[in-house]
Amino acid sequence: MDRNQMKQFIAKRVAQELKDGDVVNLGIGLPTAVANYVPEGIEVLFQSENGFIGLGPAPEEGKEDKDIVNAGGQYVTILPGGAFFDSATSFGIIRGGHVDITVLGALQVDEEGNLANWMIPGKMVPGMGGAMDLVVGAKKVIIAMEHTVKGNHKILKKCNLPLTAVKVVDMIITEMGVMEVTEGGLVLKEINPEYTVEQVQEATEAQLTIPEDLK
Amino acid sequence: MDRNQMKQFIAKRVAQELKDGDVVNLGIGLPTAVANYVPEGIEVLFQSENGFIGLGPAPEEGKEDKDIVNAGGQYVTILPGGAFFDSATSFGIIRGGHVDITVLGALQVDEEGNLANWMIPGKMVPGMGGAMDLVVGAKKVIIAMEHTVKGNHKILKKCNLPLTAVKVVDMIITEMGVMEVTEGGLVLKEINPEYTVEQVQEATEAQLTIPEDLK
Amino acid sequence: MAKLVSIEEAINYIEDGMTIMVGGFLGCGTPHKLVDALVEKGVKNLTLICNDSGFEDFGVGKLVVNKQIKKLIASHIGTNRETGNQMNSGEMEVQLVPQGTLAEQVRAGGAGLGGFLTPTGLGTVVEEGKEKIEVNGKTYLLELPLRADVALILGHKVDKAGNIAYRGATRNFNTLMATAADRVIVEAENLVEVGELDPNHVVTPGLFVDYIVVGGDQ
Amino acid sequence: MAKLVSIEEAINYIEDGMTIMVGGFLGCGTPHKLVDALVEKGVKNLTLICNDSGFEDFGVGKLVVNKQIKKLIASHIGTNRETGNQMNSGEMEVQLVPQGTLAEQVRAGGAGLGGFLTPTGLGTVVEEGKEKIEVNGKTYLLELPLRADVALILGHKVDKAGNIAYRGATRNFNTLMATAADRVIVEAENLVEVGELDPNHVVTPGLFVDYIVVGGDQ
Repeated sequence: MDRNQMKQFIAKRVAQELKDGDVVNLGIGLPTAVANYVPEGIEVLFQSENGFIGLGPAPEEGKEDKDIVNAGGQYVTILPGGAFFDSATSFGIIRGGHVDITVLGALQVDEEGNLANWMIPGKMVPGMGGAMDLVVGAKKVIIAMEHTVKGNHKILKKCNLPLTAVKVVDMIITEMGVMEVTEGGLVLKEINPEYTVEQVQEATEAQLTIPEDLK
Repeated sequence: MDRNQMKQFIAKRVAQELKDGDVVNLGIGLPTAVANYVPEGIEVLFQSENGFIGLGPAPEEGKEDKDIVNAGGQYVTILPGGAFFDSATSFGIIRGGHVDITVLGALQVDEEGNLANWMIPGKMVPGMGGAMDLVVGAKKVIIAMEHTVKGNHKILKKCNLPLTAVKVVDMIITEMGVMEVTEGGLVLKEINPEYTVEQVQEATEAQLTIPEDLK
Repeated sequence: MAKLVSIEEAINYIEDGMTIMVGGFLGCGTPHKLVDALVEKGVKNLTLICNDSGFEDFGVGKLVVNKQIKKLIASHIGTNRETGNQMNSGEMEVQLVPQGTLAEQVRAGGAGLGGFLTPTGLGTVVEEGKEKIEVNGKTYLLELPLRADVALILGHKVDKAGNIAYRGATRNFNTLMATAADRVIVEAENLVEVGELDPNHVVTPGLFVDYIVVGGDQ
Repeated sequence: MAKLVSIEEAINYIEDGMTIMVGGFLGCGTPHKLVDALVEKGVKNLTLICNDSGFEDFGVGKLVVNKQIKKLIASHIGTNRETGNQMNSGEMEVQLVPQGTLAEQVRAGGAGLGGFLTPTGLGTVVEEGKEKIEVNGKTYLLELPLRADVALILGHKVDKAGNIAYRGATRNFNTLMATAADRVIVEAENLVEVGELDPNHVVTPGLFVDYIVVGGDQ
């Protein structure tokens, strides 16, 4: 798989987690692609934290509306049945537990479910935007990312970058497999048959528990 | 003056305090009558804490609208340029200092500007409704009431009924005159020429300061 | 995702001992048909959170008269003599809350806030048992969020996805309560198709709503 | 009461060293004509409260590029390289705030609240210097309100009494900032007569607005 295929592979697997009626917030980048793979027969509502629910696909060329953009500033559309609101309402929805699933990328995530995805000291400080609220407020937090970065571990025993939040991650989905964060650490629930358990463990600093029913 | 004339007299005097552009909230009862005496050339916006600004007069008979009532539950109207909102917004307006003047009745008020107007233990407990927020949030709090009740003092050295709020009253307007609450206690700013200073003081438990420029 | 159900099915989600919120202000904006159905069903020992206790024969006051309320949390009870009677006799517990604080408590409950600081009620009986916090030299009361098992609200135009547009002064606590209960039931004065409401005019997004019942004119 | 003024007059209310709020989210809903006029006027040492710092050539980012900002309070600065540069060089102080917290801080500033408790930011650098308060066994951060001297906001339809109806995703911080500044200036994409806006569709009541400027299409 090249990197683009990898991203689509991950996004597709994340989409399997969506249930009918879910309110879903997708982060910028890879997570945005999840919207392309919503399983048939499943209807979900995408929330855009800059102020609406019912986020639809990008508009046709020439039909862009300056007042309808997503949280990344890109032109999007609103579907019938959608609604606009202000930022306090938007984060009331997020913090108040009304978002069922949020899907975000990560710089690091660890076996306790801690997440670091908003800054690298001295290097990159884009700011946390809505991420800190999203991971604290959403009922289920899925991290969707490539398993390693330039050969370095991203799934750690303990994050060493500034945290986005403490003990919030529920699930990590990468090109190698699906991991769940449990009281006892990370459990490898599914593995991509292109890899061996040993390869996945080697690419992971945290100790993975391998259940008998590994798929 | 009979009691009804007295009320109109007080309401009329309160209305002299309104300035062009003021946002005003009137309590139930006597204060409601203030709306009938807004001086010519002055435009004020009346707020109804149950959820709108631009409160207009009672509708013609047969034109009542079940969805447009005031905080006392009576049918009213909304004027052009008005707006509806929910209770959190309504009290954001009130608590946030966006109401210029509130006019309320009182059971007791004292020389420190303390106010009691929401319950008589063991007797009458209607509840505070929006009064506690109004007197804390409005820029100017005017108490409009009859000077005494059945011959008993209402303007006291110290309130002895459960308080609505502490040190919030700016002005007291009765049929006898206009009193301002100052650091040094109550100052009688205006007197109704039908009464003598001695009569007003006698009807008032708190000590009144009589300024040289008493009108 | 909002589901269209009968009033009977909706009311079945309310059981003895639950905490419920009911929208409305002296009956204006109250979901009267849901209240009537609740009176008919007769569940007891409810904790009721509402702006006021309505009138004896109008609004949530009927629930008080029917002795279904164990505890009432409201800002005003002066228009329903039966509330005062049951409070004085000890039959019903009544907690009186400043209206702005009550609105903000419900909002906080729906918005995932742990509480808020308000100057309202300082130096009065309202402060009893509450933490005082000083910020920049000013003292505030720490007020805590409120949530309910079920919220009953009224919408003027409701689409089949649960989006709500209100009319007039009926929003009051309805918009707030829609966010702060495990189950939210809206009584629709007018049920419309998805897409009929302008997304700029929706006040309560359908994501908050669990059940829609058709109320019709009141 | 809202007053119709020229952009020049409106901008004259902003002076060196003031704290200003500007609505918008990556430029969507930003009052661009007011921002341009502020760039032209060139007042300095401003504290800017905004969701983000826009782009170098779009939105409030222009104020950063023009070195008018002494301190920035925002949730996201990743789309404007100049913000990072000035932050790293120490020319500009940047305070990064979680977006939901920032929204709520502005709301609290406008609603007379002394602060609020949020779980967001716990266990991160965001909690530094802040009071932690436990409520029902859960820990929260106490976050304080924000206010400004002047707020610059954008309205889609604004009547001459200052009532505002927004369009699309442009509400974002505009509705909140309208409540939280000593002077509120709205740039009207479309100015309409009093009475043309349905009172059910007004989102920001005119009582919050001090000055209206005619912005026209952007």
